[in-house]
Amino acid sequence: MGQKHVLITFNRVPYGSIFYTEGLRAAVGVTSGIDEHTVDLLYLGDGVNFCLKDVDRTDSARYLTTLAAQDVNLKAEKEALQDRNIAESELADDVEVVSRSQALELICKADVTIDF
Amino acid sequence: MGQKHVLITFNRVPYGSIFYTEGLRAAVGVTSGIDEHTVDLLYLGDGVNFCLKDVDRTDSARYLTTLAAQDVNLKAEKEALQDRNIAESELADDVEVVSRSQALELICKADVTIDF
Amino acid sequence: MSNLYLVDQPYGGNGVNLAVQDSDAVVVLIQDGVYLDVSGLSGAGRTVYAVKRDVERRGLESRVPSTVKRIGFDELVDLIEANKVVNFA
Amino acid sequence: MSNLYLVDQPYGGNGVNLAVQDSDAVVVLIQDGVYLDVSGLSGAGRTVYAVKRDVERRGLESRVPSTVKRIGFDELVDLIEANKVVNFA
Amino acid sequence: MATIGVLLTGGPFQYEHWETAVDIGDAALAKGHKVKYFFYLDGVYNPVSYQTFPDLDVMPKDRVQELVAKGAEIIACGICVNARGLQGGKDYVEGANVGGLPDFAEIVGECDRLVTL
Amino acid sequence: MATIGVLLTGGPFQYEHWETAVDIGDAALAKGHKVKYFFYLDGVYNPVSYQTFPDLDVMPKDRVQELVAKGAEIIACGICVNARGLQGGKDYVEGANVGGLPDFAEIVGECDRLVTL
Repeated sequence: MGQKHVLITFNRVPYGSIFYTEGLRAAVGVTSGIDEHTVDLLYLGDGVNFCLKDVDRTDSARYLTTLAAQDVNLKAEKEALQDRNIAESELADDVEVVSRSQALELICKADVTIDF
Repeated sequence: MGQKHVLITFNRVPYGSIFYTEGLRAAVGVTSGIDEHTVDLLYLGDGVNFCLKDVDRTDSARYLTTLAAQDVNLKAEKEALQDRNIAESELADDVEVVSRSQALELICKADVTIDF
Repeated sequence: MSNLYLVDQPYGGNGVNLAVQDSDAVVVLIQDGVYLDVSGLSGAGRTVYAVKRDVERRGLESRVPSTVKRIGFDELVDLIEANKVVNFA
Repeated sequence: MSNLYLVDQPYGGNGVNLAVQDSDAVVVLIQDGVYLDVSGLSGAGRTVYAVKRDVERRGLESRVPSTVKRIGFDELVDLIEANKVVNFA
Repeated sequence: MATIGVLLTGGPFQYEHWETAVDIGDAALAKGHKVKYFFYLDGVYNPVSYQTFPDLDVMPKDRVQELVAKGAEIIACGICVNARGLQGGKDYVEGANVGGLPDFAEIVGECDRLVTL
Repeated sequence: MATIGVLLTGGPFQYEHWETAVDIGDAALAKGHKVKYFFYLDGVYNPVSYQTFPDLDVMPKDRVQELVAKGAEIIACGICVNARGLQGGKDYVEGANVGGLPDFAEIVGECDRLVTL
């Protein structure tokens, strides 16, 4: 037993499957256990599409609100955004852009990783 | 009611999901009804990986045997093979290579299409 | 009666490749199909539709080109009735 | 203790991209991950493994480079025990 | 008026094919078309009647039941049903029936259009 | 001896994640490791005990039961179970239990390694 730092990666576009929102539900669940694990949320590859500001967050808002209260924001990989021609101005306010090197640092910092 | 010509396309690599074999089961099912529909099997995109001669056909052999008895072979799109650097010499004997234009003719000839 | 390509991911690209060469093709993007690059289709003169709800949910209103006509299920059913459906969804 | 990237499709490419830059990376291809192009990984000097059964079922013995070491689940478990698992499967 | 066949291979929840399949059926029935569904592979999970989720009023099985009420025909692949442990569809919503691929072959023969999701 | 946690989000049949998850568990148990599974999303379909398929002797639920017999711990997400109409896992093979995300958080805390499939 013990507190761990968990990196959760999101790799799929939103809406064709439920991973984009059920991954957030898992993030809330992981942080609210008695061990009080901490999490980072990292959007990679097609996953960065969730970070667009106009994405409908009806299903995910409550999880994001809970996570934001723990100072957990959304980190989107810069290279993935560039590959998809997504400008930073198109992203939601709670999204932080990180480089691939920074993404790698998040992996190294994490005790465990989970992918959705 | 009435006999139809059905084009079944296979679009996914074998083994990560069951579509490669359950699609063949459906092909057998469609051709053995009272209407005696006829089918073409067309492998497109990643689906052409099923046409490699060394693919394990344990799960699919009986469906392929049934279909072969009705003179149904496997048609693989040439452009998809080329994109994946798959040479014709790597393909199984029951595979016929067709061009994208011929694939399009199969679509035009079909009364209905099904994708797996 | 044209060929109506119903296109979703992950393998909708196979349908797009065919529709580019099919002078009789009409394409409808459904679900994650709205993420597909359709510039080749538009360039080849094909009419491309997208399910409005699927574009909106994903926040893609400004990213899916305006040449792609947004439709509801009502119009989608009319297209299905009027054409031969080529499934890539 | 290295970072052990467990890589499958459809989004294993995200793991490969990171592992190429991660000098402490070891990569294991599982299931459809064996279809991935790993030349970048080998070129960067990373050790790449593939689950033998997954390569064989798909008939890829001659297509997955011989630099990719085939392993069974027994060896996979040893790798999991000895390293930090980075999941992309 | 046309007969539209729908082959659904996706289950509820995980992937959203089921939702498009239902939305197309709803719209088609509203226009007076006949709609016949064949649920294949994970598609057979959709009509299980005990689905419940906190805060969700309408579950996939409710949408299936509405389709039946509006006149849609629904047949699920029995081999797929039993493979998944659903015991011949004993917990299916009313009107969702269990059959086999011959039923699908019949839908293919009857339909003017076939949509696969 | 290590404790290996496994998060499985894939169901039986349609995709093959379940098989890799079981194969890793089998191999780990044979080496004397502890293995703890959390079944999430479609992963909760795996332990349904009535699975049958012509010509197949071993079904996914049999593999799950073998894991339990060899000492693996199995907990399924109750919200996912009920969403899918599985009524609290009443038809689960023996030893496959229903819990919730707090159980997964505990597995995360306990495990030396976490594999997600």
